[in-house]
Formats: sequence, C-alpha cells, structure tokens
Amino acid sequence: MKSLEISLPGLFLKNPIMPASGCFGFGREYSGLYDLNQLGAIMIKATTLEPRFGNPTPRVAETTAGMLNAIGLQNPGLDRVLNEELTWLEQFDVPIIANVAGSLEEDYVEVAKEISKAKNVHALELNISCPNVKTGGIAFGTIPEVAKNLTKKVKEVSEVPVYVKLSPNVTNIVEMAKAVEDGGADGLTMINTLLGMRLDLKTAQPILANKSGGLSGPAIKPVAIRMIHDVSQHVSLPIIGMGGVQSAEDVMEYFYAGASAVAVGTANFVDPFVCPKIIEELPVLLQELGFDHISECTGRSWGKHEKLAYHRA
Amino acid sequence: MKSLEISLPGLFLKNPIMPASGCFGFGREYSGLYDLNQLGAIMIKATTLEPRFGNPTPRVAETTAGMLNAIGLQNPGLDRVLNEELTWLEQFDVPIIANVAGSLEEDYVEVAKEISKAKNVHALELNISCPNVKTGGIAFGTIPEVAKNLTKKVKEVSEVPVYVKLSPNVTNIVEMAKAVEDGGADGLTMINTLLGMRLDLKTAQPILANKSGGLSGPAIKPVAIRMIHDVSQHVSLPIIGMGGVQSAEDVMEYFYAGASAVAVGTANFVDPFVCPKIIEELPVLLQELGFDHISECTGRSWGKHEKLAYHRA
Amino acid sequence: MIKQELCTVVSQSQIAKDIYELTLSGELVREMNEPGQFVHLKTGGEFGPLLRRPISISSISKDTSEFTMIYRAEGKGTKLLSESSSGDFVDVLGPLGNGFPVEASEQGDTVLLVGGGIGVPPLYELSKRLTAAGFTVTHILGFQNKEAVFYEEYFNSLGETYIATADGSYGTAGFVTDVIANEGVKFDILYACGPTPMLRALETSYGKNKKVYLSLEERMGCGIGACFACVCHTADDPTGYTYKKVCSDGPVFKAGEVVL
Amino acid sequence: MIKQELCTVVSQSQIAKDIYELTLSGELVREMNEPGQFVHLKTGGEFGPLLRRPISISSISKDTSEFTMIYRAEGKGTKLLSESSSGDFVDVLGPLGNGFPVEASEQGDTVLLVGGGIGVPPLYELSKRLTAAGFTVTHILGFQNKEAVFYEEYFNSLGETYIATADGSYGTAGFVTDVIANEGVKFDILYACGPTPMLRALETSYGKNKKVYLSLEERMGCGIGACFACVCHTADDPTGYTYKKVCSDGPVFKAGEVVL
Ligand SMILES: Cc1cc2nc3c(=O)[nH]c(=O)nc-3n(C[C@H](O)[C@H](O)[C@H](O)COP(=O)(O)OP(=O)(O)OC[C@H]3O[C@@H](n4cnc5c(N)ncnc54)[C@H](O)[C@@H]3O)c2cc1C
Ligand SMILES: Cc1cc2nc3c(=O)[nH]c(=O)nc-3n(C[C@H](O)[C@H](O)[C@H](O)COP(=O)(O)OP(=O)(O)OC[C@H]3O[C@@H](n4cnc5c(N)ncnc54)[C@H](O)[C@@H]3O)c2cc1C
Ligand SMILES: Cc1cc2nc3c(=O)[nH]c(=O)nc-3n(C[C@H](O)[C@H](O)[C@H](O)COP(=O)(O)O)c2cc1C
Ligand SMILES: Cc1cc2nc3c(=O)[nH]c(=O)nc-3n(C[C@H](O)[C@H](O)[C@H](O)COP(=O)(O)O)c2cc1C
Ligand code: FES
Ligand code: FES
Repeated sequence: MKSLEISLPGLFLKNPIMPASGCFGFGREYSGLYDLNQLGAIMIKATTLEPRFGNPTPRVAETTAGMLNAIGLQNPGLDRVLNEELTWLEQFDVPIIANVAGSLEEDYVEVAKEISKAKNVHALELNISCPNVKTGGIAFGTIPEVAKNLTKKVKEVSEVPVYVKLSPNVTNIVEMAKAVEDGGADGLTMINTLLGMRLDLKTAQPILANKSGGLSGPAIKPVAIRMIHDVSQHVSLPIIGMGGVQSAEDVMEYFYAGASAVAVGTANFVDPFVCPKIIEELPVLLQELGFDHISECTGRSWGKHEKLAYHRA
Repeated sequence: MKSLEISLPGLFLKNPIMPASGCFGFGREYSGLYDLNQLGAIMIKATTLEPRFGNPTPRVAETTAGMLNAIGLQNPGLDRVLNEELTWLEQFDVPIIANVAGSLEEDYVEVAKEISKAKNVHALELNISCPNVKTGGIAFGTIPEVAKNLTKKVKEVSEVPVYVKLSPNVTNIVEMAKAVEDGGADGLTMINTLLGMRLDLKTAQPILANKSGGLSGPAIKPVAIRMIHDVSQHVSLPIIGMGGVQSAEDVMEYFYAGASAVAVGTANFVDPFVCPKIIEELPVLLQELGFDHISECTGRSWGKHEKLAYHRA
Repeated sequence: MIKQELCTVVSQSQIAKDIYELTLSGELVREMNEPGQFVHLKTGGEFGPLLRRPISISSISKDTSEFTMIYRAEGKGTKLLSESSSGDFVDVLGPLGNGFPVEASEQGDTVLLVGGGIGVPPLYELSKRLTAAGFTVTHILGFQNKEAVFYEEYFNSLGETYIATADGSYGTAGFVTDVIANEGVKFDILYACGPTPMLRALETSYGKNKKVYLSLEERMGCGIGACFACVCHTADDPTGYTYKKVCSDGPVFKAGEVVL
Repeated sequence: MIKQELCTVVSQSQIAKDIYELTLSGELVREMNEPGQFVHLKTGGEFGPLLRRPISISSISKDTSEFTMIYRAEGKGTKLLSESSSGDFVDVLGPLGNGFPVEASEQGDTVLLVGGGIGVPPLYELSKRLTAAGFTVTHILGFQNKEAVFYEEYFNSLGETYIATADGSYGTAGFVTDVIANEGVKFDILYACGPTPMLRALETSYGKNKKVYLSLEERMGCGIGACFACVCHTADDPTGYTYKKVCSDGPVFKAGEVVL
C-alpha cells in the first residue's frame, strides 16, 4: 500500500498505524492473533532501568466511553526488555519505538542510551507524562524547562531519533511542545492520558487502588485533536497522534489535525484485531475521500496541504 | 425531602440539584415542561455587561459521550437580564445563582455589583473559565494570581456570596482553588468544559465555526471527579460539582468526591426532564445506600464522614 | 405543547438510497398542528449517541395518532434509528418550532413549494393542507441523483411536480432554481426547505417581490430554545446582537427576517 | 487458540435473582478444552460499554458447538447482555486463560469443589468432567440468600451438594468454610472459585496439606495478557516484582503460587 507509506525521523513506516505504548505489551500476546508484520510500528510498554511491579490492583476502571488505568509502569526492566523482549521482536520486520520512563533524569538517560542501541529500536518515545507514578514523572511532563533539559540529556546519548510524549494535563501544551523542540526532540507523540477518577457507588471509595488513573479511549479524542491541531501549527516536529482511535475515520481526523502517524491504545482491548482492521480500511477510505496519499491529509484542518518531508539528516 | 436539604453560603437548597449555567437559558423554556419550583437552584446563563451575540454557528458538535460547544457567552446583557429575566424568575421560589462573565476586570466587577442586588440572586458564580471567548477569559482562569485578584475585586462589591467556577484546563487545579480561596471566594463550582475539537471527515475542517469548543457530558466526568476529590481536600470551601451528571448515581459520586451540591448541564439536552427525575430518585438511592442525609456523603471517598457546616456568617 | 414520549414504531422502510420513512404513533401527535415543525429524537437508547437528532415531521395523521418522518441515514444516530422496526420504541421530544404558515396563502394565490434533498419531507404535509384548502400547488424537488429521489408520486398526486437532479440522472439537470427559470413557473407565494445555498438563492431572486417562507437548518443542542446553539442574526441587525433561534423561533422564517 | 467471533444466542433465561444463564453457539467452542477458562464479552455492540466483560464458561457442548455461561446482571454491561435473546449475536473473545487441572486429581482422590456466588458456574463443567472420569465429587456452594441460589439440582445430580447462605435463608447459615468444618467434609483435592476472602480462607486452612486450586477474579483490560491490569504477586516474592497475570497465567492457580 504505497498510499500509506510514511517516513518520519528514524522510521520508515509501511503504514502509519501502530499500537500505543502500554496497550500491546511487547507484542507477544497479539502475535498469537495476527501477523505483527502488518503493523506500521510497535510502541512497546514503558521500560525503566529496574524492573517494576507497578501499582496494586484494581488497576483499571471503566468510565463512559473511556477507561482509567493505573498500571504504574510495570515492566521487567531494561535488561530483560533488551535481552528477552526486543530480541524476540527481531523476528518481525517492524520498527520498534521504545517507550522510556523513569523517576530520575539519570534513569531516563541510562535507559535511553542502552535501549537505543537495540537493532530493531528505530526511535525512542520519551514518556514524560505518565500520570501513575508518584515521583519524578509529573515535573518532567508539566514544567517546560525540566522537559527541555531532559530531552537534551536523552538526545545526547540516544542513537536513534527521540520522540517526546506529551501530557494533556497542562495549561499550555504548545509551550511544552516548544520546550521539547528546543531541547532537540525529533518528534512528538501525544496525548498521554488525562488524569481521572471513579468512585464506587457502594463503598464510596475510588475503584482504582491507586485512587486516580489515566483516562483513555474515545472520551478523550476531542481533547487530543484540539491539542494536536494547536501544537502542529507551532512546532515543526512530526506528531504521532493518539487518544481514542478506533477506526479509519478517527485516523483521518488525527491526520487532518496535524498528525503524521497514529497510535491505537485502548481500542486493542475492545477489539484485539483493531490495528489490522484499520490498516485494511484506511486505503479504501483515503480513496473515497479523494486522496492519493495519506501524507496529503496531515494538517489539512489548518491549511497545511502540501506533502511534508521531515527527514532532517 | 428533608434528607436532601443543603445549606451553603447564601443558599438554602431544598435539594442539591440545579441546572448548570448555559444549559438552561434563564429557565423560560424548561418552565413550559415542568414546575421549576422543584429545583434546588438555577444557575442562569452567563451575563456580561453588554449584550453579546456570541460565536458564529455551528456552535455545537457531538463527540463520543460528549459534546463540544462554542456558544461564546451569548446573552442579552446585564440590563435585560436584570429587568426581564430575573424579574420573570421571581415567580419561582428558587434561589438563582448568577453566572458572571466578562473580558475585563471592570466588566466582571460591574456585572457582579449590579446583579448581586437582584432580589432572587442568592449567589454569584464567577465564570473565569469559559474556553470560548478570545480575550480575558483565559488568564483569569489559568493564572492563580490573576484569579485571586479578580475574586477579591468581585467580593468587594458583591452583596451575595461568590462562588468561583474553575477551569479544568490547568496543570494544577488545587493551586487555582487555593488562590481563589485566598481571594475570598465563598465556594467553588467545578468543572467548566475541557477544551476540545472535532474535524469533519469530508471537509477536514473543524465542525465548530469557532474551531475549538468546550467538551461537556459523560466523557468528562472522571476528570471532574478527580479534580473535586483533590481540591476538596485542600480548600475548605464548599464545592458545587458538575460534568456529565445524568443520574442519581452520578450525583452520589460527586458527593463522595467532595461536592456539596451538583449541577446538571448537557444532560438537559438529552432528557429535558433529567433534573426533576434525579430529584425524585435521589432520596430513594440515599436510603438504599444507608444514608439519612445527603450531606453525609460529601467527601466520603477521602474520609470526611462528619456533617459539614459551611455557613461562615 | 412540547411533550417527551416513548413513541412506538408503526413502520419503517427504505424508500430511496439511504433514505428511510419512519412512522411512529404516540399521544404527542395531538400536539402537532402545523406543517413544518420538527421532533428531536434520541436514537439508540442509553448507549446511543449523546445528542438528539432534529427531524421534520413529514405527515401527520391525527385519527391514528401517527406521524411520519423521512430521513437520510448517514451518521451514527440516523443509522441506528434506521435499525429500529415495528414495535420498537423511539424517544421523541416534540413537536418543536414554528412551521409553515398555511394562512399566509390567500385566496387566488398560486403556491410554489421548493424542496432540496432531506428538505423535501416537511413540504408533504404542507402540500396536503394547502391542496385541501383549495390552493393550486406546484412542487419543485431537487435531489443529488436518481437514486436519491423519493415521494415523487405522492407530490404528483397533489399537484404539478418537477424533479431536478444535480447530476442530471433524472428530471431536469441542475438546481431547483434552474427549473423555476426554465419552466417559467409562476407563483405568488413560495415555501421552501433545503440546503442554505438553495434558500439563499431563492431569497435573493424572490424575497423582495413575493411572499417567501424558508425553513432553516442548524446544528442543535436542546432543540427548545435554551442553549443558544442554533441562533442566527436578524436581517435588520446583521452584525449586532439581536438574534433568532432556529429551533424555537423557526425553523420557518419569512424571507428577509434573518440572515441566511 | 484464542478466537474472536460473533456467536449466536441459542437461549437466555433468568435462573435466580439477577442471575442469567446464556448459551451461545460458535466455532470457538472447538478451542474450549479445559473447565475453568473464561471468555471476554463485548456487551451491547458499538454503543455499549467500552470494555469487555470476563465471564467463566460453565459448560461446553462440543457436539453442538455450544457453551453456557451463568452471570449476575448487575452493572451496565451485564444488564445489557441480559437483554439479548435467541438469534442475537454476542462478540466473544476466547477461550482465555488456564482452567482447573482435572489431571491433578489422581486415582482414589476424593474431590471437593467449593464455589461462592458467581464463582459457582465454572465448577459445573469441572464437576461433569471429574465425575465422568470416575471421581467422587462433593460440592459446597455458597450464596447470599435463598433467591440467589442456582444450579443446585444440576450439582446434586453429579454428587453430594451442600448449600450455604450468608443470611441463613436456605441450607446452612454461614460460609462455605463453616460447612466443611461442621459437616466434617473429607477430601484430597480442592478446587474453588469465588470471592477472594473465601479463597484466602480455604488457602489458609488447606493450602499446605491438600492439593488446592483456586480461580481468581480481577478487573481486566485486555483479557489476554498484554495490559498488565490483572497482575498479582507471586507467593515466593510477595513484595518484589515477579508477578502472574490472572487473565493469561490464571485465572486458576495452585494454592501457594500467588498472593491472594
Ligand atoms: C429543523 C431540522 C429539521 C430537519 N429535518 C430533517 C429531515 O426531515 N430529514 C433528514 O434526513 N434530516 C433532517 N434534518 C437534518 C438532520 O437533523 C441531520 O441529518 C441529523 O441530525 C444527522 O444525524 P446523524 O446521526 O446522521 O449524523 P452525525 O454526524 O452522527 O451527527 C452528529 C451531530 O451533528 C448533528 N448534525 C449533523 N448534520 C446535521 C444537519 N444537517 N443539521 C442539523 N444537525 C446536524 C446531529 O444532530 C448530531 O448532533 C433536519 C435538521 C433540522 C435542524
Ligand atoms: C476470570 C473471571 C471470570 C468471571 N466469571 C464470571 C461468571 O462466570 N459469572 C459472573 O457473573 N461474573 C463473572 N466474573 C465477574 C464479572 O466479570 C463481572 O461481574 C462483570 O465484569 C461486571 O460487569 P458489569 O457490566 O455488571 O459491571 P460494571 O460495574 O458496569 O463494570 C464496570 C467494569 O468493571 C469490571 N468489573 C466490575 N466488577 C468486576 C468483577 N467482579 N470482576 C472483574 N471485573 C469487574 C467490568 O468488567 C467492567 O470493566 C468473572 C470475572 C473474572 C475476572
Ligand atoms: C492500560 C494502559 C497502559 C498504558 N501504559 C503506558 C505506558 O506504559 N507508557 C506510555 O507512554 N503510555 C501508556 N499508556 C497511554 C497510551 O499509550 C495512550 O497514550 C493513551 O492510552 C491514549 O490512547 P488511547 O485512547 O488509544 O488508549 C497506557 C494506556 C493504557 C490504557
Ligand atoms: C451549551 C453550553 C453552554 C454553556 N454555557 C456556559 C456559560 O454560559 N457559563 C458557564 O459558566 N458555563 C457554561 N457551560 C458549562 C456548563 O455550565 C458546565 O460547567 C459543563 O457543561 C459541564 O457540565 P455538563 O457535563 O453536565 O454539561 C456551558 C455548557 C454547555 C454545554
Ligand atoms: S438548539 Fe438550543 S437554542 Fe436552539
Ligand atoms: S487483563 Fe490485560 S494483562 Fe490481564
């Protein structure tokens, strides 16, 4: 499908659809359901320096057209991600985007340095926006200067392009985007989850053991579209958009807003085959709408009609 | 229904249910459908000094489990609200909460001063959070110091208690709440709408003429609950909660989070009889859950079990 | 008076490409007195799309307490609605708004009804009432293409009926305004419903010299006048703050009353 | 292998207060090999609640390609599911997880099955297989009250069956553990499914000396092991970072394997 090929810093994507970090593990489970080679890329679960168990359960709760999660960055740690998960993923011809998380700057830097050396890791996704960890995370994702410095430090060590994942829980998302652009980011991914909470009718207590969690799913799509629409006009970085994507139509909306690729999170839980389905439907929809190539759609809502060439090097 | 009576600064409510500002006009239309005397209070449409036409249409768009609006504070202006709408509302034995908006500090102060003199206006709701006006609005709702000063100025002239309506579009809602508490606010109302956008599949353009709008409805409820849960533990002001309320169960969740009354917005469009329905169902649900009085529910999610007495005077 | 009621589906059938005819029965039919009013429908129950959908009433049968609508199943709500079948319930709020003034047609007037696409339906009840009152009524109905045409026979049985299609696949090729010009259609009073560009063209050509009534469309929230979603400027204050609400002041306005 | 399929409702009926028995047919029944596995159901289609609901398989009929579930209609999803009737479709993902190991029962073992509330259903298929394999099976089933009791006769026909109700309105008053103590029930191997406090009590009393298998419940996202929603600590590293996923490593674990 030539009409879906997209080239972004570090990434040549056969199509612009990829599972979002944390919603696809390291791909093993979904590989039992369909051929992962169909995917444009895979954003693997956040990796931290040390293994993490994450938060107590319950870790998920349903909301109207959304869900809350407070997984708490559970992952087997850098070494096992490198030696077990990434090596396992080598069997697929799919670029991996490694989601990098931590509590301290040093952690981020260390993980970024090592994981960016992996053969199939073509880009990093710097997770400065996880709402579910008590330390560190929040300042990185909400204070422009802190975000910029972290980006800079990570850029210094990373062997692949660095995308920074923005949090929607800020007053001014454009300011955050500009800060990480200044810090040398190669791209943005947005949005991470909105902070939310649900209380149980009978116990009056939060359903999540962690009390609050991150809201994802269709409910947040309009928030993401607004942010991408604004950010894409103020920075010159490519954006991988996400938040409530469930269909090829949703993908189009993200492109129009200013995205150059799209990640699918929560929808994988609703329909485990959603990614290949969207990949199949997208070229048909493109044609119906009169486009030759998906890249023509990026930024259409604000008049960016020409094809985009992002490669800097 | 004694079990639903709530007393808040300026307000003696026969029940804690009221239509939210902008979702009920000045009550005329709904008065043709049911007896407005059933309502705990009415939050009337934002009033500005001068009449305003608002934004071009389309002004509303649907999203999954939510809607966007960009009405742009259309209203007939202070004089006509005073002389036509509020006098008309005098026929009902229902306290009115007047939503006060403006572009400049002086406007807010002037409107607050005059409208607070109206016989049936028992409290003001200072709207520092409307996402749909280009000037003024945003700084008032996102910069703590600015919000505090505005609150102070309005408090100086208002003849009734002042509730400040907080915007969810901020990094730190607790900081905003504390600022307006410092400014002398008597209470908080939260949340206003989240900024959002929808794009049309065929035209690639925003559906709203104003491009972005405010997201309301069930989609945003978890965001509101989280914010009220956090704010209610850090300020000692009573909170009127809102965002996606559709049922008596939703009302309970708001009380558990820390609200002392609840406003119903978007749901009025879905079911114009939703307010009286909730008012009817609430005492039954309360009893099922084992409560004698609704005030026992406020703040239960974080352990505030005792009855609350808010009156300061 | 406006009522909310769970009405029963009497029948539903597809009558053209993506176009459905839905007949409901309910007590609120008693309240339906004018042609051109609309109802606000909740499609799909608790888990359906959030907002109601405004749909015009296309015919009213007081005897049987039934009314009919014709709509295009295009988006989520109307598609869901098209799945309901006889015996199902539909949550209806209505009747809403002010319809076409039949009484504006005076003895001897030649009446022209112009409809475009899903603006055609409310003209049916209007035409029935006008012809019943003895007026000679001409209809010009515009559609995208042949597949989209509906109710031609129905209108034909009430008066002369011209069909125009944008792609020329049926009837006259072009717009309804082309038909008026080409066929030299004469009239004293015009009632129209359809896309805004069509209404605008009609207003420009005939608004000054004829009696012209136009039914507008706008995205709605409440449908009853409370939310200010559907306002338009008045013609005498086109950039000021006076306004009309399409849902409760309209949807039918006299040409020259509001800015289209 | 895990499949996703639109299965057809063969029958649905209410069998106790808020409790429904739902039989579906579909090709994925071929993949159902162990008692105690579950399926993940999308209730209500596109506009239903977002997440799937995990429900245990209570019996499997390979001949007819049908399987049965028993569930409590309490929240939005299960209530919606209870409205579907024969001929409707239900979107099923499954079979999921690892069930009860029938093969852990060795010749001569006396088998005890303990179920609490909506933990009872998966024991039915298990009991059928165990009795078919010649084991003597005793059942102890705990419910809230008389109205909530279901499948007593079914279990009775397979082996001795005790019922306990929390409010004493039927059978023994109290918990399933009281029944074991009071009736002096003897067993070599125990399979249980029900609320965590019940499982914990059983593990404490018998986990060390008997073969005990427990089926856990946890809120789920994906249901297939990808999202880390449903993890629990392993018993040998109760505060560390080793874990098991209830959905894909469980839901059945050997007592002492994970922290309840
Ligand atoms: C007074 C009035 C009378 C109408 N009468 C008819 C009729 O008789 N037959 C008919 O087919 N259509 C009629 N329409 C248009 C009809 O309301 C829309 O086609 C319908 O709401 C679209 O809903 P959807 O679920 O298909 O689309 P979606 O795209 O799912 O709708 C999303 C949202 O946008 C709104 N919307 C989308 N398109 C329109 C539109 N053109 N006008 C107003 N709101 C829109 C919907 O109401 C909903 O809130 C009328 C509109 C108005 C205002
Ligand atoms: C492996 C497994 C097997 C199960 N088997 C059965 C069965 O055979 N029969 C039966 O009646 N129930 C069973 N349950 C519990 C069942 O999943 C819940 O009762 C159901 O999900 C509640 O959905 P709802 O729509 O009624 O509630 P809602 O309150 O609308 O659910 C909201 C969300 O919370 C989740 N949730 C709520 N309660 C539970 C719970 N107790 N366990 C897990 N998730 C929950 C739902 O899945 C959903 O995501 C099982 C649970 C698990 C984990
Ligand atoms: C269960 C779950 C786990 C997640 N884990 C991560 C994570 O580890 N790292 C990360 O950057 N984002 C994580 N996210 C956020 C998603 O990648 C995505 O940004 C968000 O869910 C919005 O997309 P969606 O609405 O399609 O789910 C997680 C989301 C969910 C629902
Ligand atoms: C159409 C519309 C108009 C609104 N107008 C106002 C307004 O004038 N002033 C205000 O403070 N809030 C206004 N709001 C916000 C609501 O009062 C409320 O805070 C918000 O919609 C969340 O509640 P809901 O989800 O129940 O609608 C408006 C909301 C809607 C949907
Ligand atoms: S739709 Fe609410 S005022 Fe017209
Ligand atoms: S539910 Fe997703 S890992 Fe178990």
